[in-house]
Amino acid sequence: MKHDAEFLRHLYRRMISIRLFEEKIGELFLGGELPGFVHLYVGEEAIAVGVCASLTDQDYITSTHRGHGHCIAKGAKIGPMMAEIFGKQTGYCKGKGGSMHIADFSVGMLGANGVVGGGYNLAVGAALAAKMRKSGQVAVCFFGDGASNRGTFHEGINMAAAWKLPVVFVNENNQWASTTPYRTTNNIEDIADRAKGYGIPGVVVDGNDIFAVLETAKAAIDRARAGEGPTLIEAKTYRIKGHFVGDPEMYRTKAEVQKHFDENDPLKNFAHKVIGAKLLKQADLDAIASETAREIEQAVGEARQAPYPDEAELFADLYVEGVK
Amino acid sequence: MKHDAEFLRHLYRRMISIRLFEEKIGELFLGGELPGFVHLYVGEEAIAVGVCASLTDQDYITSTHRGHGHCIAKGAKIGPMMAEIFGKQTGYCKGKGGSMHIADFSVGMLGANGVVGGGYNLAVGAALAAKMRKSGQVAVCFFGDGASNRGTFHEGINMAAAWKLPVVFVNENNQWASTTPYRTTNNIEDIADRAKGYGIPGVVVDGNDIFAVLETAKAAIDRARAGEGPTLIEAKTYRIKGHFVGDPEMYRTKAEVQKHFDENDPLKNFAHKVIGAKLLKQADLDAIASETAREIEQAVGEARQAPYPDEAELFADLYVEGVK
Amino acid sequence: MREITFSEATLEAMAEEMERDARVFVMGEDIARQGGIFGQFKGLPQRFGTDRVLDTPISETAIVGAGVGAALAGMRPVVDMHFADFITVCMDEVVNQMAKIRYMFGGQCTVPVVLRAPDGIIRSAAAQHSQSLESWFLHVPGLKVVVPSNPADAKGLLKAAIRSDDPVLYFEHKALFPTKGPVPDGDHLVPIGKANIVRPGRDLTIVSYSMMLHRVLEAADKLAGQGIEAEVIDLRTISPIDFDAIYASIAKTHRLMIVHEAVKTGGVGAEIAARAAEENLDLLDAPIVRIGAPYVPIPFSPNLEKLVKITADDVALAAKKLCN
Amino acid sequence: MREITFSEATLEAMAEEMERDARVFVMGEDIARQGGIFGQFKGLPQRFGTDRVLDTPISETAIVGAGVGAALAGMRPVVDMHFADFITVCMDEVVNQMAKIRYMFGGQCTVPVVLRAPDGIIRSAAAQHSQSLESWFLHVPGLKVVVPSNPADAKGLLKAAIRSDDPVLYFEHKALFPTKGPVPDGDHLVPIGKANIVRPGRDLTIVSYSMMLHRVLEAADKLAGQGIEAEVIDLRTISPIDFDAIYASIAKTHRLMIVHEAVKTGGVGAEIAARAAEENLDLLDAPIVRIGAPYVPIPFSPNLEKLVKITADDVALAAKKLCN
Ligand SMILES: Cc1ncc(C[n+]2csc(CCOP(=O)(O)OP(=O)(O)O)c2C)c(N)n1
Ligand SMILES: Cc1ncc(C[n+]2csc(CCOP(=O)(O)OP(=O)(O)O)c2C)c(N)n1
Ligand SMILES: [Mg+2]
Ligand SMILES: [Mg+2]
Repeated sequence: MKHDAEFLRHLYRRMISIRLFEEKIGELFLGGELPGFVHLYVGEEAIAVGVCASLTDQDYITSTHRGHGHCIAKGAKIGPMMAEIFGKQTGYCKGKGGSMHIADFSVGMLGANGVVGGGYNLAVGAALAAKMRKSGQVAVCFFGDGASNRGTFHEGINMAAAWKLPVVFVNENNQWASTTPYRTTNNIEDIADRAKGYGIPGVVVDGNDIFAVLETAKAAIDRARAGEGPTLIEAKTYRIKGHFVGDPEMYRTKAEVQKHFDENDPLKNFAHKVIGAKLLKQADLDAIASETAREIEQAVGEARQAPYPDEAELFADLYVEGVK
Repeated sequence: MKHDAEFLRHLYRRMISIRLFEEKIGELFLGGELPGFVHLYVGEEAIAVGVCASLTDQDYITSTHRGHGHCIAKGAKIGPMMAEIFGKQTGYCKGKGGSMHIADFSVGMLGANGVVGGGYNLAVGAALAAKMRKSGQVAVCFFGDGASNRGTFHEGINMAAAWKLPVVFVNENNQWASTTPYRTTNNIEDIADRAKGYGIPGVVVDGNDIFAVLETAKAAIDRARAGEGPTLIEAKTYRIKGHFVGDPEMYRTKAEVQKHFDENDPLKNFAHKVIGAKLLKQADLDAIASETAREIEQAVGEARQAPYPDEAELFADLYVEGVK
Repeated sequence: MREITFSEATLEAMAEEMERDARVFVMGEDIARQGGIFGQFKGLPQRFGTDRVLDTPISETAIVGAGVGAALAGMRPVVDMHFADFITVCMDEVVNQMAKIRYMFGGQCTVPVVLRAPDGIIRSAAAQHSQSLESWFLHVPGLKVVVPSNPADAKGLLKAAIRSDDPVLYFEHKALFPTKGPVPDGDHLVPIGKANIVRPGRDLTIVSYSMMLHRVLEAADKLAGQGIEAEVIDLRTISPIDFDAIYASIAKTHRLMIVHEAVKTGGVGAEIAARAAEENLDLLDAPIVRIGAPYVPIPFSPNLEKLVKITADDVALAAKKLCN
Repeated sequence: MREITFSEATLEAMAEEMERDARVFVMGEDIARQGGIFGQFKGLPQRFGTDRVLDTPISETAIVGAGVGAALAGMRPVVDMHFADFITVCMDEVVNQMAKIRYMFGGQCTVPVVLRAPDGIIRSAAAQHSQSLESWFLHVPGLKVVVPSNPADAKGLLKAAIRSDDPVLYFEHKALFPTKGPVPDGDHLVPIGKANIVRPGRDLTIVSYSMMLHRVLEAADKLAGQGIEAEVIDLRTISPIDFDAIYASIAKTHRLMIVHEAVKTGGVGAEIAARAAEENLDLLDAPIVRIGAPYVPIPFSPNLEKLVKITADDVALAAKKLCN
């Protein structure tokens, strides 16, 4: 393990932020405090954090309906995220987007997306812009196993491969597309194999091991930045929570889920490794966790207090140049 | 060469029919006799004929904007085809479809398609119907190299692979999508490699050699019929004519085209092989060709004489159950 | 009469038609294992097997395209869009294939596909999961479009749609699924293309459909208390629109109002108003009033979402103004 | 004033804006090597390089999606649809992404994309290559839609569209490309949202746009010979529609007719008629007449195609009837 303690603390802070944020969101939703519907990133933290660790604020990511984790990993702030999910004026999108349309352009997070597979080509376009400007920026597209069957997967990756664009496609194979198991809709073991159809590298990585993700993603991002074109990464993981909060989950057993969580919790994996390697102590992790918990509590308090958007805001931000 | 003379004559008849039909269409179009625009199948005859030779009238095919060859190969009649391309009432589609929307459901030819990549899922659906009915029918989808970049390619093949449907995807890689060379929009040498992303066989075949096509297609069709799922075949060929009749072809040299034709003309290839193997004589081929030419002349004569659809036909065949 | 929910009513329709005709099957995302997001497919796989109730990949072009293909091969597919918003993903399959194939091919085939699309606003689902897009399809010759407002019509129209040899889009409002209403026993069919006078009145005609019909009926109650008798027409089908029913009503009331949840500009109301102003302006004593959503995407925040929802008060107020 | 073709006018607009702003680029199928089917991109790659004039794969979702992504990353893309009919293939990218992103994200970004879409009937191109689909986009808040009828407007509106920070759909009629007209020298801009009174008159107002404007002007000439003076309005933009101009005109003429090539039912004319009947019924002395295509897909056969095309005689006849 070649990482310094500061960096490891950073990784843990982002991962535990996602975990605690999501658990809080689940609680708030079940308590009836949140509008809309929410999809939690619990159990997949190592992917977003491991990938985004090699990106700067100038780099871009596109996200999915399950976007809170990507936001936090890319550096979005808990406060305006929470406010957005509450539908408040102080949210990132002034309450107009909510959980499924959360975005923070200031850190290059180009938005969650309510359309499964809607993000591929946005990332391809951002990468095209970077290539044209020779800016050295990279775009990363996160997408699910279910999303890998949208036609946009094919069109986006093919264009990126043909044009050697600086984009990395990160599949989060959590084995489920809503209630549908991965292997019932895909005839291949590894989504990464699809890379062969585009002449680009396809890599499978343990998505529950942040160090593995870090390394794989860094190589792909460096490659993209060097002008060598896209990579398809498949990070294997498992969806620990229901598809959305409130999902009755009739399609799988609690035991199956528990087994996966017990064996593969990316936070436990991380703690085990860094403590084992004597790089951080449990106390370090606990301190970060409690600080994060406080931050989240504060965000909840502020979001609760914040006003809903003024009704006059209804038509704001539709057009730049007015139309009545 | 294990084929009998009768079968070889059948193959030649179909191939020469396509060649002469297309040449006649080109002539008529340039003479200003045909409405719309037309895309010729010259130089690709071995693919459609080689594939369809293992299909029955109960099997289905879906086609492309370049569909005359598929029609003839599947057994459609020259007369109503010619009339359709003239826009006459006696055409297969009563003049409503024309070259780009020609179809003959009586032989399982489910239609040319003006939308590139529009045929994949029609074939998948026909195969699904066959599987549900356990009828033993097979569907074949013909598509171009350009079409291989449509999202429908991915969605259709994935669904067919996941469900093991009796469908064969036949790529006609003629190196050009209109004015765009294959390798500028695809980062792989062989489209057949994309099969790996669906866990199905992908096979490259010389599309100018009807015997190679025959064998490859038969294996794939047998496999589909046996319930073992789809195959992706890539038949390599070259587009001898312009993209459409009238194409100024500024994007390639005449010499390049001539070289391909001289080296790879599938009809010449066929003649060379069957005459070399002493299975047919040049005179046999000539007889078939002149008979075919006469048939085409007759079709032209009849199409010229045939009436345009009656104006009262405008609203016919839109709905089965009337709507005003 | 027994009372069942809208969701149960559609389920009865499906079961009865699948029982009646072995060619009927249904496919979509999460319909078998989950039973549909709104429970609208619950129990069908147990009863008819997962060969006739298929969980698909997330591949809307394949779902609809294969539906069309299966129909061309003699089946009678019902395809589910999950959310009506995703019909955008397969507009080509709906508009350029499903709607046009029979006509283009001169009546060689029928295309008996039913496309089910849950639409409308529900619980802050925001801009990409709340749309009512039915009016686009008015503009597409070759389709029929139904929009039930209650369980009895939901059942009767779905059965009629499945039996229709023409392609039918079936828009079902998400918020209607749990609502209850009387449904006749037995083989209950509602004819496509016939409106329903749900409340007779003399002072003005209010035309509506789907969810908004209920707002209109509430408004009519209020108005009655104020001496205004609204005649309320439930269109049930919006393509074709039953203009005979509308004209008969305005011949009596001389005032016309149209109410729908979709964006007012370019909505179904535009066609109705335009046609009335063209064909029967003499019958009208006052301007034709349309009520529809304001010109914005559906915002997430509940207090903004509320502003785009039409209330009974909105309708009553406008009706009073119109009658003065 | 110098006369140039519509195609040349759009080419000047492209060149001037690409010269002016390095962020402007264009991508589509067959635009670089071929120069566009209608010559509308001829010479651009030579002048600006194939890094800014990109031949794409046949991947409409990638073309538009990457256009949106590039815009989010600070570029100003022009994307070409080849034929407007194929906008169906990427409706999700247009409707759920391009139109909504800025609003959903609370104004964090702009989406300055121009989508060019050649539309309309030309030379028996049949059902999938002849459509006029502009009216769908009236119903989609977040988009602007322009429809030039002559070279000067083609240039001025395209320049304005490229400079607009809002997404603009630019529908250009295929049959207009070779037509000539005067175009001012220099930096000629036409404001989006402003109609043009192309012929003043007192007896009736005829509103039209794109190709049909020319039929209307021919009709106006004929009518003038018969003592009827039509005021002709060229909308130039159909979203937003310049109702001020229409109302000012009908305040004078008291008669309104709308003419477009698109299917009459659910067309732009419906919105105009409905709005006039709602807001200014008093101004009108007669029914509002709409002229649009009959309710069928565009048939191939020239003698049927002719029946769906609107002629100057159709317009003149209807106008005479309206003025009696
Ligand atoms: C185009 C489209 N089709 C269907 C849906 C409905 N939907 C939302 S999430 C989801 C499952 C997504 O699965 P996956 O891509 O594996 O992501 P995960 O939820 O596992 O993170 C579906 C079907 C949608 N939002 N968009
Ligand atoms: C969805 C769609 N996009 C674009 C077109 C325009 N178009 C017609 S044919 C063609 C090229 C097709 O190339 P390929 O698939 O290789 O077939 P080929 O013409 O070589 O047989 C294009 C771009 C279309 N018809 N449909
Ligand atoms: Mg998943
Ligand atoms: Mg090709």
